[in-house]
Amino acid sequence: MPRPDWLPARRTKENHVSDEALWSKCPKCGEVLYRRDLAANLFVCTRCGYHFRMRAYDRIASIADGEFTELGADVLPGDPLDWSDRKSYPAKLKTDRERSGLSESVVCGFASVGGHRVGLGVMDFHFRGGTMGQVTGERITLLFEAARRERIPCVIFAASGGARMEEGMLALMQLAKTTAAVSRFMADGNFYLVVLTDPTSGGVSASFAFQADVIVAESKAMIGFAGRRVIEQTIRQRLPDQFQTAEFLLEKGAIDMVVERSDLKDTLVRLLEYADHE
Amino acid sequence: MPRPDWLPARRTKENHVSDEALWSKCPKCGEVLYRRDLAANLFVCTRCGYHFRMRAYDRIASIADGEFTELGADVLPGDPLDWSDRKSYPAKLKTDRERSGLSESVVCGFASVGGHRVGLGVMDFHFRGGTMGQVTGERITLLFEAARRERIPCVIFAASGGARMEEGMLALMQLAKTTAAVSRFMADGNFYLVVLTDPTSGGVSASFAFQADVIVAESKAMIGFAGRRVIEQTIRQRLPDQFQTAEFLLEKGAIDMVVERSDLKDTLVRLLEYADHE
Amino acid sequence: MSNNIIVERERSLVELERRIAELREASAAQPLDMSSEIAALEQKYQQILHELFGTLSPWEKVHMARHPNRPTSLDYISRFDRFDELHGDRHFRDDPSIVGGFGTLRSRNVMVLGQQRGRDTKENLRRNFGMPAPEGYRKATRLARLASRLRLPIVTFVDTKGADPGISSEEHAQSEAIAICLQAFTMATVPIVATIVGEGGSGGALALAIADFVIMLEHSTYSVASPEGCAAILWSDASKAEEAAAHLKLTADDLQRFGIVDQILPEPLGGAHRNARDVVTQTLGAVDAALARLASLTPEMLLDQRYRKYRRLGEWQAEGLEPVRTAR
Amino acid sequence: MSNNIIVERERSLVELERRIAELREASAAQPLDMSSEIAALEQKYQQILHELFGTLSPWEKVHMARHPNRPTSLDYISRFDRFDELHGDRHFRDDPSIVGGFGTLRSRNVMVLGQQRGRDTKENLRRNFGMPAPEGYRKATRLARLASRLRLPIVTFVDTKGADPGISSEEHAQSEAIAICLQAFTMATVPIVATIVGEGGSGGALALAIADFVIMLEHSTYSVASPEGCAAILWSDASKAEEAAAHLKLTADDLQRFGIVDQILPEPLGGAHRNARDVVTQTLGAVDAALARLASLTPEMLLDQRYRKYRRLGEWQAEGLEPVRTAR
Ligand SMILES: [Zn+2]
Ligand SMILES: [Zn+2]
Repeated sequence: MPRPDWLPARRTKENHVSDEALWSKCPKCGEVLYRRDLAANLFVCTRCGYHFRMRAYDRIASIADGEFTELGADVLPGDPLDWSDRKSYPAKLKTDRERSGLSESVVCGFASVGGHRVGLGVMDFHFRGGTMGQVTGERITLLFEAARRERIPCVIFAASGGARMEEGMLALMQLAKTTAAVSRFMADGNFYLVVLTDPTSGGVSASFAFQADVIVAESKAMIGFAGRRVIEQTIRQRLPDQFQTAEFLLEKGAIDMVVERSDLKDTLVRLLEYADHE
Repeated sequence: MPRPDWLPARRTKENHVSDEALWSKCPKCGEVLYRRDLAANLFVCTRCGYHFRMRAYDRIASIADGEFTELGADVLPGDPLDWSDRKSYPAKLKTDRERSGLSESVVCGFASVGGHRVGLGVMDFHFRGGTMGQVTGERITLLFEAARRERIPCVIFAASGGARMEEGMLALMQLAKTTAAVSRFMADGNFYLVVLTDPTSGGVSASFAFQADVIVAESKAMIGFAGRRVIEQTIRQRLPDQFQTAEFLLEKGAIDMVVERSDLKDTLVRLLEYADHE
Repeated sequence: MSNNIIVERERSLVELERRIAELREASAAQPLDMSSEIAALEQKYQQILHELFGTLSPWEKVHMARHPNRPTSLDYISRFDRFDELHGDRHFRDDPSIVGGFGTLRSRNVMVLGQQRGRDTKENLRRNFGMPAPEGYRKATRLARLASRLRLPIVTFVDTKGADPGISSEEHAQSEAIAICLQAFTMATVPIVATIVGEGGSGGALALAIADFVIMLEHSTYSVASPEGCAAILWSDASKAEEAAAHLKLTADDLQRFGIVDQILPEPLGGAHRNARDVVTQTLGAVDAALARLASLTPEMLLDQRYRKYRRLGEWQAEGLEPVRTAR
Repeated sequence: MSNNIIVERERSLVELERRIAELREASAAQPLDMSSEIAALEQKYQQILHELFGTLSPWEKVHMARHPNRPTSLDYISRFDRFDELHGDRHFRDDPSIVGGFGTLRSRNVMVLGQQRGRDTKENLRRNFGMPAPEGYRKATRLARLASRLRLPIVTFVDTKGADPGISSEEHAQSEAIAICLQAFTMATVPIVATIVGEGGSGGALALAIADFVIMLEHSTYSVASPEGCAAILWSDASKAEEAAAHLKLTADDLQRFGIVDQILPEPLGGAHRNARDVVTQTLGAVDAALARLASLTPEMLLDQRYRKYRRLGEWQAEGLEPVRTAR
């Protein structure tokens, strides 16, 4: 994976955090992997093929041809509910900003993917579990609005635990807001492609993620409406491992294809070709 | 049921057939019913509620407020395949003309139903098992085209064994032709209401019958794509009695409502009110 | 036994109600004038009512919204001039936890939809406690599109803990069903008026609540998650639901302040079920008034206004906070 | 063992083919010139081929259309420049008996769809012998609509005995699935080219065959019902299928005469599978040519032309027959 100039700078904060970032242990096979090797392998375990959850800028670097022009970076989360439990919501945001190097759970902007200019939005589970707050919704909306004006396709990488509790109903309303933007974008005949990554659930899953023209999922990603724990509590029994995986959804007809991360960029480029009317 | 002036005349041929038409035996409870009483009770067994298959003009009389203006009566079946097996196709048609008093398996025209002017098409199982030939499709198409010009709703009573073998692919093409007419009619925002009666299957079921805005079925009517016998032969076991009944389809979400014949006209009038923009 | 705290509280009123009724009966049968005793008891009754229900905390409102006697969607729909229920998703099943069909409200033909919980245990089982399956949302999608084609305004009643979280719902793509339902309402070319009549739980509620005008009953709730769910998610402890309820800003007042709810309808002291008839009348009146205001808008105006309405929600620019934007 | 009469007939060729091959081998290995023997055998071979396959009856064509080695939809699709399969009805299941996705044919991006039977027993089980379930038709509907949105022409390959007649297909509303698929193709705002490559069985075939241009392979069949089904319906005797085949007018020539098929593609003597490569090349060329002719039409022109095309089929006015019209 070629590393664009801007990437190390964007990841500065992350790299500050601690030395343990240098090494990662594979949660599946236990192999200890040198972070740089892991990055070079698109964060796929070199031993067992386990797909680590990717950070937004790493994902962008792996998909964009080169430059990435960010959109909505100056739209930043506030504290509309004046929320405080163990910790105030602003304090939680601050921690996540430092830990993730992100200002919100999604990074949006424009990029070229295999020569196709697209609106690209990438969610990151490392910021508040990829939950959707007002700013997540706002950035997604800004992206679809801008892509509609330009008449270019949109590609979204979904990764989310759902709507964010600490922004209450204003978070839930982002399902409506993003749906409105996506629907207008699609009604004009623009192409919308989504990649569901591990994990995609709740409000994101039940809004823009499943509204796409073509739904791709990363291999083994957990995807569903309700969380696994919630379902197990409801039915009072353990679910089979396969349940809610990308492969399960493919069989159930919910998604178009399951792709290994190593094939992902090529697949996206191929799919984008079909909507190319130049 | 009030008997409009024109009805006895239209039924002349039927009444000529034989004396046994004076009496009907209920296939469900065995009761022997005087045909005039049966007609007065909308051809529902006065003892057990069994719904006899209705003849087209009887149905029209039971639904229309009064006058019925026929459309397409002069479009008559030919013998496009030059078909002859035990009997020539024209001979089969002749027999059915005499037996049913109809010139084809559907009667189309205009009527007022509870004060609402509608395009009304009624299929009759007594003519070639309600199969759809070229003329069936042509009359249905003429009806939807005329109703579209007038911007009035269409009500179709379906009853069919499917496409008619003796007209081969020209019969199958009626699925396409009626679909085209129905789709144009609906795309303009006109209201299309269908009543599935016993039995509705095959090509009629798989085209205009299931394209309606609202799908009503008569109680206990058998409705399906494949015939019961075909399925039983395929799976080599007997199907439960309930299978493919209107009530079964309601539970399976395929239709909007199941209605007893005695409530049918009132139901149609109520449903037509909702699409009334006068 | 109910574990609804409002129902618990109502128990303390039962004894008093019985005594008042007995006194009235005795008074009617005997020459004795007991009107002052009755008046005193009634005054006391009103006083207790005020103490118990005068001001409700968010958590109490959650229980009020879930009260087993609280009017459900069908209690409103059955008071329409007419209602003809339509069934099924046309593919798989009719889901009784969403009720929908043609209706006439004060002489206006509409398409009406509502989540429907049961009014007793048996009905609750049939209706899955008002938690819709994908088939329910697909029925709603179908009917919303039909409404657009026939130019019928859409009226919805929202009352659900949330969308069903069961195995078959996942297998039938609950996410997709809700996502497409949201799109169908967003793109409907007819006026939509939604009323939150009970519990408005998460995306499963929102799927029927995208509307040009949103009405909410005083003690209804509308929340990003159930307080129990929120507490489980944030603190892995569902028993902290009361605390979550206080945080979530799920009351009508909160939501009106946020611009999510357009009108709040007051309830009788003690909740809508204490005078269901009047509450339903008042609600239907408010729905009718909203439809009347929206009737003159063209499809284009409606779509444009609806877009701007939802576009506004959550446009937030924090002050003093620097964007995380590293040099390129 | 196959009960396909074409396969049976091919058995008589196998011995001859083996002998020719042996002679060629021997001739190559030895100095002996056996070219005249080989030529004689080959002439005999061609002669037998002609006797066996020179003219085929409708019933023989039915068996040719069902020949296990006959090129299937995927044999055509795999020869596209590119193909990216899309899966699922988004609700319930991916049906492998309909294959669909984006494709590029001679540099033109299209949406391609086809019924797919198996090429061996295992695949046949997985693909249900090419008989689609409702989920298959719903996938086709979804992709046809997507094609319209993205302005991609639609290319279909038709090859099915018919829609699946099983219990779960009935439970999932097979009729509705086909009916809506017919509507989706009827209303698609992009050019559609359909090719009948194998057996075109009834409504289950037609659901993918509403098109602006219909191509048919010489020995394919396209029928209102399978001959077996027709015989069972008319004479309650499926064994009279051969007689039914003769009546049904299911050959390419018949259908071109009726205006149902626009172009017939010749097959090699003995059927498409005897030179699949060339047949596929020729077919894709014909599809491409048809797409090129349609490319200039606007959506309005396409819809109008498609309407008139289907409108014409079966407008019939019998001569000399009086309408049954009694006095009023
Ligand atoms: Zn590993
Ligand atoms: Zn009886």
